[in-house]
Amino acid sequence: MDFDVNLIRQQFPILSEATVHGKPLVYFDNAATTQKPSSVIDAISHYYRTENANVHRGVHDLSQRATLNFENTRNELARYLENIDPKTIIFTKGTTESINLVAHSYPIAFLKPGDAILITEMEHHANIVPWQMACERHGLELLVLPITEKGEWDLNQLPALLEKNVKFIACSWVSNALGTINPIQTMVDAARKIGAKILVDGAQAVGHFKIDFKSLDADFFVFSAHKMFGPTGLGFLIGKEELLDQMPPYQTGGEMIQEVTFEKTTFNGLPFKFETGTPAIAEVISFQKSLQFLNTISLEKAHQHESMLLKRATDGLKEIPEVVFFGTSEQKVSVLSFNLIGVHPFDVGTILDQRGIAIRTGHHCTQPIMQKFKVPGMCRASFSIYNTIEEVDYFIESVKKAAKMLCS
Amino acid sequence: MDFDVNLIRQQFPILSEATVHGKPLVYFDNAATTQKPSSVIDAISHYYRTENANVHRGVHDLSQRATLNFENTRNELARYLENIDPKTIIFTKGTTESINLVAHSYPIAFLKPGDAILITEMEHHANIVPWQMACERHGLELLVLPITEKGEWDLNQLPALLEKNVKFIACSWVSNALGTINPIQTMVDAARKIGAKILVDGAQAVGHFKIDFKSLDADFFVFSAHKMFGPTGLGFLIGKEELLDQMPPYQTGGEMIQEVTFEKTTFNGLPFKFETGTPAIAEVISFQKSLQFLNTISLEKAHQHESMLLKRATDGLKEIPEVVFFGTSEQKVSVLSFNLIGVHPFDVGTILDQRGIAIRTGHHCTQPIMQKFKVPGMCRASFSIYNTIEEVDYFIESVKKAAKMLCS
Amino acid sequence: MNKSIAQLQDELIEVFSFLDDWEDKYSVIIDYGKQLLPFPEEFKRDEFIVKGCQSRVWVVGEKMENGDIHYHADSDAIITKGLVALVLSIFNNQKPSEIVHANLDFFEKIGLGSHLTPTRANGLLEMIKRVKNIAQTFEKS
Amino acid sequence: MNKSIAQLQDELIEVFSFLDDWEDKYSVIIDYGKQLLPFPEEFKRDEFIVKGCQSRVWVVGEKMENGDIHYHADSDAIITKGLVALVLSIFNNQKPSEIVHANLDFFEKIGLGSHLTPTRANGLLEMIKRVKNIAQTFEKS
Ligand SMILES: Cc1ncc(COP(=O)(O)O)c(C=O)c1O
Ligand SMILES: Cc1ncc(COP(=O)(O)O)c(C=O)c1O
Repeated sequence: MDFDVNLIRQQFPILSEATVHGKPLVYFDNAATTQKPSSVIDAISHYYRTENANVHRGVHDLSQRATLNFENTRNELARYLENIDPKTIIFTKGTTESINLVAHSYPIAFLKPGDAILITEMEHHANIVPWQMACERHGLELLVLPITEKGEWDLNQLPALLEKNVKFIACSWVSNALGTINPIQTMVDAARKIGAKILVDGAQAVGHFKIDFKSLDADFFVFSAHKMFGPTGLGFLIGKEELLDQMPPYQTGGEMIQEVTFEKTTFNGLPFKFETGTPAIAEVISFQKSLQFLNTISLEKAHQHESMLLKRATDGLKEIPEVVFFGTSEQKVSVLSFNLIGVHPFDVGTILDQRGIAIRTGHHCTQPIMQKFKVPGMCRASFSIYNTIEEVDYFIESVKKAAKMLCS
Repeated sequence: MDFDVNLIRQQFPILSEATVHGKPLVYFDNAATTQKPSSVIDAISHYYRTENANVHRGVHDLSQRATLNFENTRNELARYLENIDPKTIIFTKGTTESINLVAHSYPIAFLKPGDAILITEMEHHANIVPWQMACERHGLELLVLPITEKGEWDLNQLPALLEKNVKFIACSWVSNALGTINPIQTMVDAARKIGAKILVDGAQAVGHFKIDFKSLDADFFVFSAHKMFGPTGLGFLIGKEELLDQMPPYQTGGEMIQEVTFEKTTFNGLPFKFETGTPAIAEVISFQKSLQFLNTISLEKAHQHESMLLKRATDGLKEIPEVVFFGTSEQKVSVLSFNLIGVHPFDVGTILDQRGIAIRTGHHCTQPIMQKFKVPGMCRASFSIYNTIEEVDYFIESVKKAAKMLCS
Repeated sequence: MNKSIAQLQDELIEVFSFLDDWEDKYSVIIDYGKQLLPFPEEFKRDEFIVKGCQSRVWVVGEKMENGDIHYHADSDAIITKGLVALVLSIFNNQKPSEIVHANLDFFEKIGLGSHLTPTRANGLLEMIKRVKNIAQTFEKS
Repeated sequence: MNKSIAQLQDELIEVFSFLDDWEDKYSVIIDYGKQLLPFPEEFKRDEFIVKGCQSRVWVVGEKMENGDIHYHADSDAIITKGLVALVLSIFNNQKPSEIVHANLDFFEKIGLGSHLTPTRANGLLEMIKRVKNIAQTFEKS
């Protein structure tokens, strides 16, 4: 499998169809959401034009076809994650809901007052607030692993924290604000050693490298379709069967039940126990095309391409004296966070926007990181497989222009 | 506004593009999910091809446009419901999630052990199980208003139930299994009189008639986009502002917060307090087209058309001696539930499917109704605005054929 | 001597080859269902239900003195009952090892292949799996 | 005598009419921001923050002896500060009733209309609303 960025770009209609203030779109906000290949977009239309029907309930052909296609996505995703059991894949509406599900159901089944949950200082709000709420509900303690100035886990502080009755760890594989690729296997092993369970937030990992869930061997793994070239409104929770089996249901209603009487209701088996209501059918079905798209490219070569873009952008911005960087680990995905000294990130974002460049500015749903680095926000350029050297060069030139306009 | 079924059919590509066992599709499973007009399908493609970006967070133009369009749906829906306040509209993934949200957050804020929740015997599982769970969690009592042989609320039994410390009522406006249009205003008034709050499940109402939420004056109203010509993966909770304000958040994470520190997190105002994570952006944006579609047709005339189809189908099936009907109220939407005596509904569904007719067979997520009528399931044909007399006649002929094949 | 599974399959394919519209095929299936021997009441237990069907289907097998397996089946839906009857007409009174290793292709050949998709509410795949599983148990015993 | 709001608007439109690319316009906006009078420290309070902006914006108004309103504003983002400075350059030292009833169309006319959509992270609409609200309070008092 060769990697040709132009061949890839042709599959993403927005890259040629969208204009911003009359200029071609340069989309560097991939950590917020990725663009979609036409195969995914067309699959949604095709579904609604030829087989739209509710799933799991009908004898009629349309419903059978939709159900088959729907379940095929589960099977295909199971293969994509290196052959896990399809019934351990729960469809949710996104990473956030997946974490909420675990934060709701896991403590009920397994934790008791006084137990501690360990998160890290670099988590997305989605991996902080649900645990704060769980701690309040169940009398648990929330522990936080600090990060270093480079934006890495401070592993020196880990042993002391692990001595504190930690029963559950929730941490992200890749930081959305800093781009750091964390030593996730170290954390999984640490959890194993103390007999704690671990949830890995893979939201920022899945768009950049292939996940071998089997060898990762985490207890829970969560991510969103929209960050891996898939549709909005869909996410995933992968869990160990024996844990999911013992956890009580989260949302309840149709589909997830076995038998309902007013006296007593019994529940369905996995995965349906955790899936209720009419699911995101078009979204699930079209997501198959995202996986197929990912299967057609070498993610290793794509990663090289992205790393090259990141290095070029970093080197380019280093020439601007006013630039400060955040997240300077050697292990990073193609996320570049920076500020111009004394300039509000909003101003930089506005200038770049005028030139057609979409970057994100703000706290990136990671206020603790902003507190740590004592800034109101950061500028973040995040690159994906369809971005080019030319775009990066234009970006560098544009930040220089912004510096000239804003730093004098 | 005139009503021309052929003009309407032309807007639904599936009606001409899908075939079932080599025959044209006759789609009579509208209570499960409705089909989508091409304007909705095209809006999804258009979004992904020209403005896909994450909402609420970006300064860049794409994100601003997506956010504007996203919030415009909220505003348009607010107008559609006869000018309610947009911030009282919460986007969810469906009716089921909307009910789960209320069943989670309302009791925490307002109910205490010993209080009773009243539902009815004809509720969908989505409006039963979440309340059973809430009763378990909070020590509440679940009361059930029985239904009559005709499939109507047994209002004679209501006064005695209302004397039992009822603090909350959850009931459906229209029954999905029987088609009954319930005297919803009576129930809202009854709730008011005893000072109870009321949630109305409008899932089966919104596809058939226009909702004037202001004059209905329920405390909560829930429904799904996919049952009103909209996309999958999207639903709504409408609530009274003063109640929503006092209810604690449900799912937590990004967007719904104001400030996050590890010590303390404060929450955003309405509607965002109840919306976390990347929402179903393409779905929300395309749903505007569903509302615009509904605005182009006279729902009154559509209702007449549907009633005509229902009457014709009912009269046709009455000629078959083996047919028994379920749900024989005078107040019905176009839902026809029936069985052939001594025949399993699955058999009828299979025969009709061979002729290209999609009906639903089974318990329709209303097992208590099946228990009441002592059947393992029912056949349900549900008609929508795009169905025709010719289709109904073909359906009658097909049920006759099924009776001949199965009842001898 | 009994006919082999392969022979029985071929005969069934022959029967259906004269029927070309779905109606005739379904009439034959329904007839098969009606001719299925009465299901022993004592076997109508939950543990004999085959999952994955919209209607209830029971399948039970007994080993006879000559080592063959004799199956009983029933369903509360007549088409499902007919489908399981078709399956039994081929597998009944055969040796466990023959059943375990039999190649079933008549459903495709008689034009009912679409019934074999995993989501089909008639659960045909599950029924066949059950029949083979039962044979497997007896093969070992 | 003071110039009227209408006159001030026209002058501003005149200034911008010589600038045709976004860069020049933004440079002028940034200059306006830089020339904004220092914001009294005692007003940097949460209750004077205008909601709906990605950066923080403060707007405060004081009634002067002659009945005109004098506004102070600030922002931690220079472009936002420039935008609010543009607004103040028109509204500052005017009568409350004039402010309340003024028709603001210069943003469209100078090609910055897109800043007026409700979702624009600069919150321009909210700033204008705040300026008018302040005037309204004083109009009544
Ligand atoms: C009356 C009623 N309530 C609730 C639901 C659940 O809706 P959804 O599956 O879209 O969550 C349905 C849909 O089947 C319904 O008919
Ligand atoms: C690391 C991380 N976790 C969780 C999330 C939340 O994902 P979603 O908004 O799709 O629920 C994000 C997305 O911003 C993220 O980057």
